[in-house]
Amino acid sequence: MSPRRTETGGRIDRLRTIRFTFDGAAYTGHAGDTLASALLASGVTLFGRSFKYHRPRGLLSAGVEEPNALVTVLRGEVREPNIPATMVEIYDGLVAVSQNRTPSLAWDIGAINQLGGKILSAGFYYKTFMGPVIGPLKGTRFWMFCEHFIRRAAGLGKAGAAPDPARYERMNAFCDVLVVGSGPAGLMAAKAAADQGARVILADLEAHFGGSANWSGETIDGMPAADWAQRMAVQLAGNDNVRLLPRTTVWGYYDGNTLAALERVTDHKEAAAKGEPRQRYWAIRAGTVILATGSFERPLVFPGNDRPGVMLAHAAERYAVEYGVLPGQRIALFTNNDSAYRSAVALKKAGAAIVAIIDVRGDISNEMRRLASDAEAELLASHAVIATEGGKAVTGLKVQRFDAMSGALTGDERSIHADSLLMSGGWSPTIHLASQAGAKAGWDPARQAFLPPKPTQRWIGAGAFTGSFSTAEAIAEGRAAGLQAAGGAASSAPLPVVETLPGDPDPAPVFEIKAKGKSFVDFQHDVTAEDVRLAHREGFVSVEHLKRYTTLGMATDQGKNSNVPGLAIMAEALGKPIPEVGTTRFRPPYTAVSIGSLAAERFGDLKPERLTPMHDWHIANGARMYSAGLWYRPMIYGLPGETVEQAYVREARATRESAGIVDVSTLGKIAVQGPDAAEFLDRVYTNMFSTLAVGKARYGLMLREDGLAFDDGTTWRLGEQEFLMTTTTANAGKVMQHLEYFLDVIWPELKVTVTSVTDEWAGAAIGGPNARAILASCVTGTAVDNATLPFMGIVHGRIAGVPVMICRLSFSGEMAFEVYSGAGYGTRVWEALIEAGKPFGLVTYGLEALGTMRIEKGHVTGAEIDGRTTARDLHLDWMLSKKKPFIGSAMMDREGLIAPDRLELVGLIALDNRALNGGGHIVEELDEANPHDSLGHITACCYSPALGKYIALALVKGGKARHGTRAFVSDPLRNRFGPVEIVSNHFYDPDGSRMHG
Amino acid sequence: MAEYSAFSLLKNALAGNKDWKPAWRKPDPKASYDVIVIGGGGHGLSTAYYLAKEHGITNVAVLEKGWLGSGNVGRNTTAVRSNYLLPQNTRFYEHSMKLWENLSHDLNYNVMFSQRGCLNLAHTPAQLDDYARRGNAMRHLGVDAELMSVDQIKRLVPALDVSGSARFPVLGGLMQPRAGTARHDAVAWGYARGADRRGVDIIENCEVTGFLRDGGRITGVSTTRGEIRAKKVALAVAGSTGHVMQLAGISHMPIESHVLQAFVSESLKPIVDTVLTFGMGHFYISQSDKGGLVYGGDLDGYNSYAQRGSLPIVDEVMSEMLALFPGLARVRMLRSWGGLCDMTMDGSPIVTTGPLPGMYLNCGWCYGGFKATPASGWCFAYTIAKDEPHEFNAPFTLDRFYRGLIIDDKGQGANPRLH
Amino acid sequence: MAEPHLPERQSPLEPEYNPGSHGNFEHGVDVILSETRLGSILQLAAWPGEEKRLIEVIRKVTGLALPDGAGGGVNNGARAVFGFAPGKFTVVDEAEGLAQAFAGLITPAIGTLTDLSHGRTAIRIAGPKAEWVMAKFFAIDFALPAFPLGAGRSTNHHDIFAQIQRSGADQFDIYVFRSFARSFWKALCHASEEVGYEVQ
Amino acid sequence: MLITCPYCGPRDVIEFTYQGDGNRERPQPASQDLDAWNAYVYDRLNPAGDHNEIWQHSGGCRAHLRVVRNTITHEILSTAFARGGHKSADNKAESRS
Repeated sequence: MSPRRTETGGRIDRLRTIRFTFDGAAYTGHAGDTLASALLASGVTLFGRSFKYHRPRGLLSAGVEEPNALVTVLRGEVREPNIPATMVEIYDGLVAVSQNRTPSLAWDIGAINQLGGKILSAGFYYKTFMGPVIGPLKGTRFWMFCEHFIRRAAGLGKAGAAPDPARYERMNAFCDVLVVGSGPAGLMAAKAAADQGARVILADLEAHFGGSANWSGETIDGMPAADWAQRMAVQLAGNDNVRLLPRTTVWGYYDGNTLAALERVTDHKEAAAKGEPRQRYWAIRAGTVILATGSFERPLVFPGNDRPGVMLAHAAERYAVEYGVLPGQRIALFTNNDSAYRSAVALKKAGAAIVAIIDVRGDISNEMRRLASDAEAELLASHAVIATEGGKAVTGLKVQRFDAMSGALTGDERSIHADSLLMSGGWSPTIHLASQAGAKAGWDPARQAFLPPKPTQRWIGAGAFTGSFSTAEAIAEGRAAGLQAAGGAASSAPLPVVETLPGDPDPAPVFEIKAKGKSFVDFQHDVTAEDVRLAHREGFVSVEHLKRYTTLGMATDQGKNSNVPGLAIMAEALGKPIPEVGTTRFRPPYTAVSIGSLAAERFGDLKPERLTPMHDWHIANGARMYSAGLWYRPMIYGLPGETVEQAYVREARATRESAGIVDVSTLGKIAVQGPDAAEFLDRVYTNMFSTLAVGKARYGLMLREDGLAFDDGTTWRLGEQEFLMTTTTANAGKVMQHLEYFLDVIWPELKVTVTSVTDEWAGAAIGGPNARAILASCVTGTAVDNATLPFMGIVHGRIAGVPVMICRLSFSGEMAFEVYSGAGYGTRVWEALIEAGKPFGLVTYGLEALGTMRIEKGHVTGAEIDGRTTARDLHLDWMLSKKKPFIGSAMMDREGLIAPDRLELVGLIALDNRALNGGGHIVEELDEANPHDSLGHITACCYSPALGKYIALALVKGGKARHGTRAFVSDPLRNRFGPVEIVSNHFYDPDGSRMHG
Repeated sequence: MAEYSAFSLLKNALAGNKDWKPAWRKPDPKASYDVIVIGGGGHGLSTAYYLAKEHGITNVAVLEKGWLGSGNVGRNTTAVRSNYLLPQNTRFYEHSMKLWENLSHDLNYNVMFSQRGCLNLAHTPAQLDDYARRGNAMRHLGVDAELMSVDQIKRLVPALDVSGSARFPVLGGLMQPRAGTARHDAVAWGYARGADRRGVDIIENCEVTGFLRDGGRITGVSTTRGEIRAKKVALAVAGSTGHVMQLAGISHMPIESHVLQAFVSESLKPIVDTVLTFGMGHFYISQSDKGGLVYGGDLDGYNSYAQRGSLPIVDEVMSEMLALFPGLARVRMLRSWGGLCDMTMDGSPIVTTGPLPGMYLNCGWCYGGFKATPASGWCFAYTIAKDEPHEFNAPFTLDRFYRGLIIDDKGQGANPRLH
Repeated sequence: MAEPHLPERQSPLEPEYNPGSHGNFEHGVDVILSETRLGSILQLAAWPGEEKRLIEVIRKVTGLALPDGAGGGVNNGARAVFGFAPGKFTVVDEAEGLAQAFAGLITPAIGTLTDLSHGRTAIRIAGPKAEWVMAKFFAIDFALPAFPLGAGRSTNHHDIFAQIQRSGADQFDIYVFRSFARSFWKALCHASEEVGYEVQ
Repeated sequence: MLITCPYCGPRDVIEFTYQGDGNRERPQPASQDLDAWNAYVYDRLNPAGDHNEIWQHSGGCRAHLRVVRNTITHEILSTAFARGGHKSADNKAESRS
């Protein structure tokens, strides 16, 4: 016989049929089914293959802890691997496939690994595959050869390469009380807190609120517990101060009572609505958290406990009561505690035959004996299951008399015919979040379970989470927690009345039945009790060594099923109590969370784009854009058919011959204002700024505290107490933080404000022999002649009717001007300049030409100020004032920073007239086969139209002393070798006659 | 103790695996040793191993406050590489690489060093030039490095988004073919077993609570298992260096302790066959033999001894991951954890004699600790045995900061969280 | 010194500014997005101890009386002011030329004035789902008791720095750096699709 | 982690930038005492326990804060504007570590 749907019962909608496929076969289920319940109802028992031995596996559980029934859900090309079938709500058109099997789930060649048996014991791979010490397979080769096959055999599901079209979102939430878990404890807590007026969030990882109430068969306040739960949820939903989050797993408890949760918004739907995210990642800052996360039932460890058809007792109860599915017709139960008896009664009620209850305990209470007889089950006290029978499904089991104290098996084996074996090894509170929050769990010998630690953050526990396994306790603790969290007084009002079957919460301390055969502790990873004992034998006895050596608890269920049984077996081997083996500290996430949900709104949109005011003009006029940090800047304005080199050479040449214009809006700009602004700049820059006249600009250099070069730029004095500082594009943010730090922390007495005004101004640099004439033809309100606007002078005027500020300074080495206007007028001014430049053949140029002209001039940028160079290395020591201290002045002369073998800035000319490459190295002697003894490297290079040569800037040991000597470029990565001449970095117009005009 | 081999595996399997012996003994501490190594992590164990193997010093104790390998050797993302910019680092890490290449044989323990390469992705021409500078620097020191084109990268990692439409398109990359990954725990266990076989006492659950002194000289340690004397006391407690040095009365060090988080996904069939780094952020990824994607990013960015991370870094790392692999959005992150990094003021380590007489210091590994494990122990053992550094660790002094002899691969200055 | 009439400024949002209804609007438009295109956006900063004098100048020039306390602010439709940092205030006006109105009043003894009229872009989000959409970006509490009417906040969404003023019970004005404005606008529109949005 | 900015209120750590050990004293600008400069630039108190730190609320009001924070539990014991003075009143970090 096989599992089947019951005639009645369950919380599914039997009027709605859902169609889906599993491994290509069509199935139907009902609205409210999970993939697990729907397949089980269709008679499917084989759901997956284990990791190592590829053993056939069925459903162990009905919930989030499922280790065996992992599937891949397909949405078109997009794959979602390793999802427990128990957590997939079915929808029309759902496509799911099984994993880790070739060619099919039923016939998997990987099962050959089972023949490896004892060779493939825990950690076997550390002891072999090392290969020969000599010969072609020495070193790592033999291992890598073996590894090739091991990697292909390992792994569970397959991920896809097709980009996920779904939307993910992050939501920031704040509340007074976050309730995690919506069983009776959570519902009571949320209600009590909400009634006090607190802002409450109630989250539950299941689709429906109610937790155990949905399948316990109990009555609360005279109604079925499930109805009571539903009524509570409806009441809560009606409160403005309550947010209900179903299908939401709170997976992380971080510092400051910040919790991370994942809401599965549309995973259960055929399609998302417009703009609706697939999953929503909630970052919740909670005043108080109420942990009402319930508990997990533990498996028992005995031979054959992994055969499909062996299931946790409560899971079977859930399938029957919640989904109307019986896992078998003839059911046996194997238990060390009372809770399985309730399961037996429930399954009997749902229509199954209960063939036996096998209980390891000898003294069984009269109440349990009565339940067994209600279930019409044969009660085998002081017995244990020693084997299961069948192939890919249970057909029967063997039992033997068992002594719970000694673990001894005696007497004759007896076979019992059954198509389903349910087990209950006691219950473990779900303490993961509390453990993440920072403290160590404590072992409770009565409950045989780890109970939550004392809170290290602001949380309160309630219900089974605290080890209070009865619904009545859960209800009382839930209300008390809710009141406490919301700051309300304890209530003496009557609590809802619970009617339930009897049961003692304390199990017998029996975790394993030692009999012949493989007894699984970690189902997914195929860790057996024997593996745990092997780890003990080899000294891997602490809990972390046990986990790491055997991989126990490292599977996708994260040890939710295996943790305590594994510890118990190790404890027995060591002859120590369980807590002395150690407790696992749980870490986020509680259950695996999609990477998409964590990337959230940044999936597909990692970084914003920073655009200059003239961005659209550049695009419309054929610029090829270059991504520089977050900015986009024109690289070249190429003409049809031009290479990059042809384009920049044309742009640079035209600039030097007539005029060129470039967008410099990205330069960092910082307003430095206040009575102490000049004093502040004197401290920040290596050179003087207090002596700068109003209406003038000066080139400045900053060092870091450690004396190395930091940033450079011009700073303009716009008023007695007002400066406009410019920085390099890349360092704008760093310089701003540097200034703020000194003003706030070191020199709070200085009256200076610094404000980022990078975005306030559009900047255009126009340079070349005709630049002044172009400006003169379009600027009103000021002259731009040498007297009015000398080198480093500033004037104010108008272009195209809008105010502009013009500073005569030069990066290109030509007569040049930077024209600044309000950013909203940037394109207008730019276009006016272009128009004015037409008679002069003005070209627009990009970063490549900008770079070319700066290399020709020997100016430094970030490639040379790379955080490792000093002012001296860059021949900027003339800027180091001796009249005043400045940031870095005390540290800049330490021995390592003035050593003679430091890399220094030089120029290079390629003597073979071939292009050089950035990052090529410089050597004295060329050795193409075995390059060695690098002297330094090229920082920037170009074809210089001004010199007609391939040139470069480089940082080279010896620096100036090598001027005029020959060396070689050695660039094995690009196979570029050849002679160069080392020259001064000032290639072009070294005395600056062109820019001074 | 038995050699590990396919044969011993088979023989033991036939005997029901009943005859395997502990990988290392669990001795009680003796009253005194020639050398005490504080810290039973990768570096402490490898130091003890090489003291015994290379210098014949076997009267050695390794003291571990918790369980062996509980620090960063078991918390890292397992990458092994020697692709540094500055020659001091490259030489040292290349020495390490050479030890890695023979480590499984040397230890008779399969540390699963797999030379699947390490590829740094470049996203701008300037970055490609920067990587070329580094790659060429490696080549001039005899270390393997090559540039890869976008097409080659696409073939190597088909799941990678190399489309020009990406926010930061891939323009190429720097590959070190001999780089790769190793099984981190196996490195600790292998060294422990190797040192133990040569007579070293490995003492777990033995926390150092103070230092014994004779005048200015360190002569031993007090521990939770009593006082232990030694001629030489060597510290290999990266992550807790600040704390342990305070026990020795040194309150200030050029080090901050920071948390670095790491992540692993659920097991997948092979999809990433190398170690890959993102150039426009701080993200690196590889795939373990079990199939989990192992990845990480930036430091949390503040002092911590908590081994627990914060949420913003989690989000940042995942965002960068999907910028490279948009097909992995539905893959799930299974575990996260934090390791404590000794972050120095220049991003390079400290392996030196002193700073107190009788003391030897190995710390400041920043992100580089795992890949350094063999060379770190090898050089530290040399330094302890000879009372002077080997040329490979000679640059890694404590006073280099003060003298301006900084080894700053990233050029970030005295800002530990940026290294 | 009255400025001669100035031409209209270019909006950084232009190519992405699409008036009309978008997203899931068939089920109702739950937020309205707009660029308020203010004429003046100023930053005023007082030296420590001079805050009261600065607040008085602001009242004199704008007629807006700042309430006490960090992040306090007020909005009268055409003009608004709010504190965004210790001693620092953002003052805005629909009209251009507010900086000139302050000229001479912010003396060196009081503090500084920085004109950011071009450098910041003002985006308004209004409607019953405004808080919901804002919560997708910023890790601050937008509930009315936590973020009262008129109040200002400085915060960020990753690389994008933002000052936010609550200008209505379900209305927020967001000030972002101009160079980031288009990216932020696109993200804001994208995030609003779920609830249905209209661009005005 | 949440840090309570004295101006902005409690904010997520994502809005803050760490500026390190807050016990360091910068020598006078003209000081030639290289040891003092070295100590300031390179040496850090790095306690396992309460620590005086400087943080900038870079994603908010941009003020620098003096924060006393426990490096083991990440609990924040106090925050104040850095401008307010040189050290937090009760220099717990030094007394406890």
